[in-house]
Amino acid sequence: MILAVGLNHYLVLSALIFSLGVLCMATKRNAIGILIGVELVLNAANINLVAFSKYNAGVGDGHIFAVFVILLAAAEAALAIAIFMNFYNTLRTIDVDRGDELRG
Amino acid sequence: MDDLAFYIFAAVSLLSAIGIVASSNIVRSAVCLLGTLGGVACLYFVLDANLLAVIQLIVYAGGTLVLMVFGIMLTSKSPWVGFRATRGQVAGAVLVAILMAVGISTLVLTAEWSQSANAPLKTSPSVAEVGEMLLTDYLVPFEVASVLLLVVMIGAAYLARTEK
Amino acid sequence: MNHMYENLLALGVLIPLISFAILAFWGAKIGKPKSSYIACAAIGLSCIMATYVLIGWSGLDADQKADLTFAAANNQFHWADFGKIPLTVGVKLDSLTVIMFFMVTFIAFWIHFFSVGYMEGHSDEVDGQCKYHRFFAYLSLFCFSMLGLVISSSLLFMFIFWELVGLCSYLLIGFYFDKKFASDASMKAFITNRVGDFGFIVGLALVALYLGTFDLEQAAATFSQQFSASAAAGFDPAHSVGIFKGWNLYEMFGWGTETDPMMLSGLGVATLMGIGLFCGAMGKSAQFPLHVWLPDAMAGPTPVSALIHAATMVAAGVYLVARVFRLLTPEAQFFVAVIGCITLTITALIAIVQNDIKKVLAYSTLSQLGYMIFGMGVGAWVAALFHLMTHAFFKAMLFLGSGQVIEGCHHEQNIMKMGGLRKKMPFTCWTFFIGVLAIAGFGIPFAHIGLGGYFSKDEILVVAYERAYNHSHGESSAKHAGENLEKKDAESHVRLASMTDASLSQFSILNSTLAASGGDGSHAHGTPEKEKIGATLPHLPKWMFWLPIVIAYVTPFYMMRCWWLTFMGKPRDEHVYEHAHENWKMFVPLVVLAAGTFWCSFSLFRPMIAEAGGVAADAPAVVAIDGVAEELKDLPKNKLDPTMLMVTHGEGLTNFNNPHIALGWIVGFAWIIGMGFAWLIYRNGVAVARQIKQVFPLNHLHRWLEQKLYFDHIYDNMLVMGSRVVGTVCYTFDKWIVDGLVNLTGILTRFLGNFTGRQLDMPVKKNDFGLVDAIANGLAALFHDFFGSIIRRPQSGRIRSYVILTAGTAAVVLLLVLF
Amino acid sequence: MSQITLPWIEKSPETLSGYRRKAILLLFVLAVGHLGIALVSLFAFKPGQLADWKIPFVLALVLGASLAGMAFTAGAFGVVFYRIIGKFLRWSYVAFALFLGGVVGACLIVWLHAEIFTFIKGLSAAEGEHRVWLLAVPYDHTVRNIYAGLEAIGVEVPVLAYALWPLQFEFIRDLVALGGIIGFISIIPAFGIWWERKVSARIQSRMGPMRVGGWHGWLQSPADGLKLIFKEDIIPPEGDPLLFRLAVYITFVPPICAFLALPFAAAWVFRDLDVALIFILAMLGIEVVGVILAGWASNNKWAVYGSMREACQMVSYEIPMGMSLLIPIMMAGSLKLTDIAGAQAGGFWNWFVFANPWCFIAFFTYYCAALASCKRAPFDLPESESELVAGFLTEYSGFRWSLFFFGEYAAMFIVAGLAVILFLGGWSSPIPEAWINSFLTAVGASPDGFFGTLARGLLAGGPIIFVLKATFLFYVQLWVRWTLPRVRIDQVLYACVQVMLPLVMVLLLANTLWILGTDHLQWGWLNVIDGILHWILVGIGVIVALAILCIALYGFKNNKRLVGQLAVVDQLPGS
Repeated sequence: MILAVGLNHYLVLSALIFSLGVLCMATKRNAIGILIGVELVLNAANINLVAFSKYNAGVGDGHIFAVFVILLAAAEAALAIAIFMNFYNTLRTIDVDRGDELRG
Repeated sequence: MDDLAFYIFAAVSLLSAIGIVASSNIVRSAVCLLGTLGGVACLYFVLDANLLAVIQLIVYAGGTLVLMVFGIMLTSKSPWVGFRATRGQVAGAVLVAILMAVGISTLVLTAEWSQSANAPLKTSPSVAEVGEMLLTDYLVPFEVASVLLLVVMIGAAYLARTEK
Repeated sequence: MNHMYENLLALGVLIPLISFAILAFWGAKIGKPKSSYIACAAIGLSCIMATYVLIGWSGLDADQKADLTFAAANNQFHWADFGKIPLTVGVKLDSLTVIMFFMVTFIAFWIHFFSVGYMEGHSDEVDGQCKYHRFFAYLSLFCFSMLGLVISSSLLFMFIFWELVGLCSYLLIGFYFDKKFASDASMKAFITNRVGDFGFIVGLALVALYLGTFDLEQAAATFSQQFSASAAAGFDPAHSVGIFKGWNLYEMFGWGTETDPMMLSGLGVATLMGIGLFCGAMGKSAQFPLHVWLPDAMAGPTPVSALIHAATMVAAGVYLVARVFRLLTPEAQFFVAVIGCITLTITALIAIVQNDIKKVLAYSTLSQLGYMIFGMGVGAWVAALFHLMTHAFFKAMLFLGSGQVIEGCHHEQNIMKMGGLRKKMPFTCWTFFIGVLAIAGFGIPFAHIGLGGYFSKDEILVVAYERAYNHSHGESSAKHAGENLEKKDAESHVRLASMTDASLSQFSILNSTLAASGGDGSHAHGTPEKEKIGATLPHLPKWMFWLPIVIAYVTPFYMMRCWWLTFMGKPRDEHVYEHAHENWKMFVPLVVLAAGTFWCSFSLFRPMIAEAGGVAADAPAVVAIDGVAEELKDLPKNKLDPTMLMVTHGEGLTNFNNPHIALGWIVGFAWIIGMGFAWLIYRNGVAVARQIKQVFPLNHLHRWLEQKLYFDHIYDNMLVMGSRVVGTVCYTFDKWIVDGLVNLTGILTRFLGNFTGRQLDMPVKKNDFGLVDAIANGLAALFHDFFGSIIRRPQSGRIRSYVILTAGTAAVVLLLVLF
Repeated sequence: MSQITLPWIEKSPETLSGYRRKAILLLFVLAVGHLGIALVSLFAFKPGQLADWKIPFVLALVLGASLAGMAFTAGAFGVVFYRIIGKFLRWSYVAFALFLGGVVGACLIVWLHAEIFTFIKGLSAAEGEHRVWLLAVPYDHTVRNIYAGLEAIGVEVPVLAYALWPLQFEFIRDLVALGGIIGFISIIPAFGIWWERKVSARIQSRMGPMRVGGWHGWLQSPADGLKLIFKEDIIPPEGDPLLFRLAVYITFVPPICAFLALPFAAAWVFRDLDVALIFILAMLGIEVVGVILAGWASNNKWAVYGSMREACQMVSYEIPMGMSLLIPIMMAGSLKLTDIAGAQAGGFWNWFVFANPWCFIAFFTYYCAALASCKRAPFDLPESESELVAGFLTEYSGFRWSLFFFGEYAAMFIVAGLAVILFLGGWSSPIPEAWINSFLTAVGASPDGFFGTLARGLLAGGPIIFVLKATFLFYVQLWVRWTLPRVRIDQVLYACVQVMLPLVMVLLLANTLWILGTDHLQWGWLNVIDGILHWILVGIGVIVALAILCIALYGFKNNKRLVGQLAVVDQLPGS
């Protein structure tokens, strides 16, 4: 029965959220919007980890991985915000399209 | 009932995620992110990962999100200033995202997992077990993570300081 | 209450840490005088605990002590695992620990006391921050680290505390960091120590790899088992176990051939491990060639020099060697002896010509440390540690005396400008003199009356004598013992034991030697394997006995010179002389430490260390245990008396087979001769010395010594300049050869291109024929207008475009893989 | 006049009676009608005709109707017997009675909830596979099954089986629990605001609200609430109206969710989560998002300042707060609040606050950090009226504004409750139960008899004791607010980062080592020191408690002297 939830449901959900995260990264011009997209992607990965832990691996490794991912995401967000502050101080805007000095 | 809960929270997460993408107002995106984070946390509850769910709430929703909104406040001039991507960009991005979603979904649906994918294990690790693993098997990553956090703390403070 | 002693010791370690935390966080608020009281109280409390433990411990009999040691070894806290290696935290409780702990806390307390007075005028503010509390915070941290080092039962924790004391040393040497020379000196000390610590880490890694534990006791037991098992196989790599399997260098580096690989023997690897561990000691104890940092470390405040760079931290190297003694192979031990011998010689010579009072003391410290390391190297385990104890007391006192002088003379350190200070500072003068006597080896030979340095140095030299002459090596077996018996020298009080049996304890040494003296020749070391191992013992060259003897004459000379120029004669600088004064806070510790110098010479230290010697007895290398101590063991503790040291002496003052007697004649009067010589030269100031300095061979020697044998120059020129030269060579190579090749290619290409390009490719001048250009321009226009603008667009420098591209590529690849 | 006219607004008081009569009639008809349906439904479903497909209809019609009927009946009674009730309400101390009644009622909801759930859990599962129609959600208990269980305990009301059926799903159970919680916390602010005004008045030697509702103006808060509901709903047009509305709920809902995991007594808890403590912390942490959004959506300088302050303050103070809480966690070895409270049973000397000096200090650091994270004075920088108008609340008015207060007071109660559970023994009474039993036996009352049960219920620990303790700490928050001046924002952050954080870290480390020494390594001497310090701390606690009691008694005895004649009540209009 397709409505009975199994591992695949979680994985598909994760894939959708992942894609939405990528979409968010690709369409937001606000730097913090991109950061939000990254968080979505990480969350999608975490769902995978926890779902596998529940359905396949059994032991707590998936949980531990997810804890570390959350931790790294927090660290990354802190640094990213700091970088955005510098970005903003330099260019007086938070629009990432304006930071295109490296264009080809 | 877990199934129903899954559908509800999955819907919350997904709709919020769509809201994030669809909203042109960055603060609204952040609020939608709160929805996604909360929904995912609830999914963790459904998956018997209580500790993880709570960590998700406390770190993401209580910490990271506040930081983001704080960052938005410091970098925006008004609630209504937004930047929009061009239609072409949006169309390309949507196409890529759909391709990606289709690809990954097909991948996971056609993959053959080693054990029965529809029978969740009865025993989930308790909080104490997860904690014990962190301090035994994963001690080195744990300590490395603490060092990393220190580095990040110093780095962020250094980056965000005011120039003199 | 089975664990009371170890708990007390552990608590004694933590108390200074608490003091450090308080001072570090709230020191500035607590303020100038009060913060020092906290540090003093903390170390005082530790000292009281240490005293309690020492008294209690000395009241126990051997069985009880063994029980307590065993209980402490089993009361370890299992903290974590390094792979399969358990990481345990515990207290190593034996006589050596108890004594070292007491010694460190006692001296540290009095030096804290001294510092209260000393730092009043020495703690200027830097950038508006008061440094006074910081000094005491560092001292407390140092005490914590040093005490932790002393009680650690695990090599890894020893290493951690080892690094911590190094850090404290760095902080305290650079305490006047606003002065360039101090910060330079601190960096020099730190970097030099790094070199040694690298060796330590290598040694630790080998210990972890082959012995599978960090615990000292287990490591030694495993090593001993591996040694005996491999020795039974004749160190054949195929049948050896553990570390004695050796290294196949063909597999590791491709040296040799497959059929005939180059091998590093098992003993070689074990020696490498021992030398690696000793390298740590070389750095911390400032042994040649890493000795250069210690004289510069005198840039720190004088109490620091007394505590860290004379009494405790630099002695930690010796303590480490004593602790890892059972992991040293005979070759490694020989290496230790050679290093010690070189150090004690060259530094004593340099000390003769130093004019800075602290530098003189620093070099004498180096020399004495050399003696200790040398003693360890020749196997005089007990004697070297005994020298460590006595030296700690009198050298701390000497440094505090110099601190008193420096403080009194308004920061003047040059002894050439002093003189006649005995009238202004009598207490300092005479306590200093006691120290000079002690380090000079004051004593009356054959009567066995003397100060600490006399006994301890005497014993080191006795063992060296035995190694070099009597029981050279190899035949240190029962046969030899039998010969001795025939020579009616059965009470030969140095027993050389080359033993492999891990279970062999102190008592079995006693028993076996007693049996040997009873005439049962085959009992002691009868098995062929052991004989074979005995044969591997390196021979102790004769010069390694004679050099220390010569230096024993030099030591009194330079110490007397220093004392006399400082305190006696006439004042050579009126300004300094007028300013000189004493401060009671500072001479009280001097008096106490002077009393300590007397006391430690005669007290229970000596037999207790000898007891601890039992733990070193199962080393594969040479161990010398003085017979005196063993016989003293049977006496009631409260009857211990220095005159007991006479017990074992043979009859007749000319019996040169008795090393004590022989050394009594050779070096027993060195203190008189050395000090007398110094008095002759310096009794009327420095005029005579100036003249002597001009005499032909001595002027060059003087210059060499004054330049510290050019070690700093050598290091500057070889290491610093060497790296620069390498850098310059690389730079030059890169600039001229690599760049040249590239440029040459460029020039050639340009030349070719100029020709072909203009004709075939692109018209530059009027008549140039550019064939390709036309085609290319046409194509380029096509690409630029059509493809180029498409391909260029993604390279927008915009992060989002990259996201789309990356994700799109990933998606496409995924789909391609799937379908 | 085509607008809807409300009778009690349009007409003057003289003609009120006519409208009241109409209203009464209307309400009465409605009430009787619904009650009738409810009554009929009780017996209309024969036990033999129970079927699962009827569930939605029964739930929708019968239960909804009967609940609405009860509400209308209550309203009708209120209108009809307004004067009688009004007289009744003037009775002295009715405020406390009402409050206690509310508390007891809330506790009963929790208890009933737990009981019902235990009952459903205890039922054996029905045979066969059952799934919810359309959703395909499987479930264990059919209506028949539940009815059989009800019959077994002697309750033969078929409709109850329908009512209980949804409760077998934890999800719905939590929703119902949330309803109960909202009921409870709507009492807290109503009582708390009034109480705060009275406390502040007493501290400032004045009267406070005296008019509404008779005795000491105890009905002031409900009256204000009514007023706020009917106030105009103003949304700043230059702000973000959507977020402006949403912010209220993000602030208001998390504290309510936190109640889900807060145990009132051993079995009196909605969900006994194994990570209850962190869950509550997380919920308190989410609250801040709403406050920030409120400030942002107002598009007002003062509001944004207020919300930025809030963000700084909350994020900083969560760390010392969480780290202080780690200390009792370490002592109990669990994150489960019921375990932690259970570890402190058996007399007040077992409470963690007295366990060792580190815990003792941690209690105060926690309390300070909690004050700051609830943005209560002296840390109420985000809404400091002398600097920022009203901070993030500047643009809010009416019902939204009151919801913020609901959230704040709920959070205050939660942090007080957490302090009680973690440090002050939770619901366990200061007196060991054995003493009470022996006392009861000594005076001749059986511990299991009526009085014995009553005495044990009141004294030997339970939700009432928990609520009393938490209320006391709640009171301390008010006390602090009205006696301490507000600190500057830089002082707030300095106090957190440079004072509290190092202190708490030291406490954490010291407590770890202390436990290592006392419990794990069993150092005898440390245990002796531990014992001595423990009893010294207990002594300090007893002395402080007695001192507070004495001062309170003194104040109570001399209250007339403090504020003058309280008899002005009699001279007020309407009296």
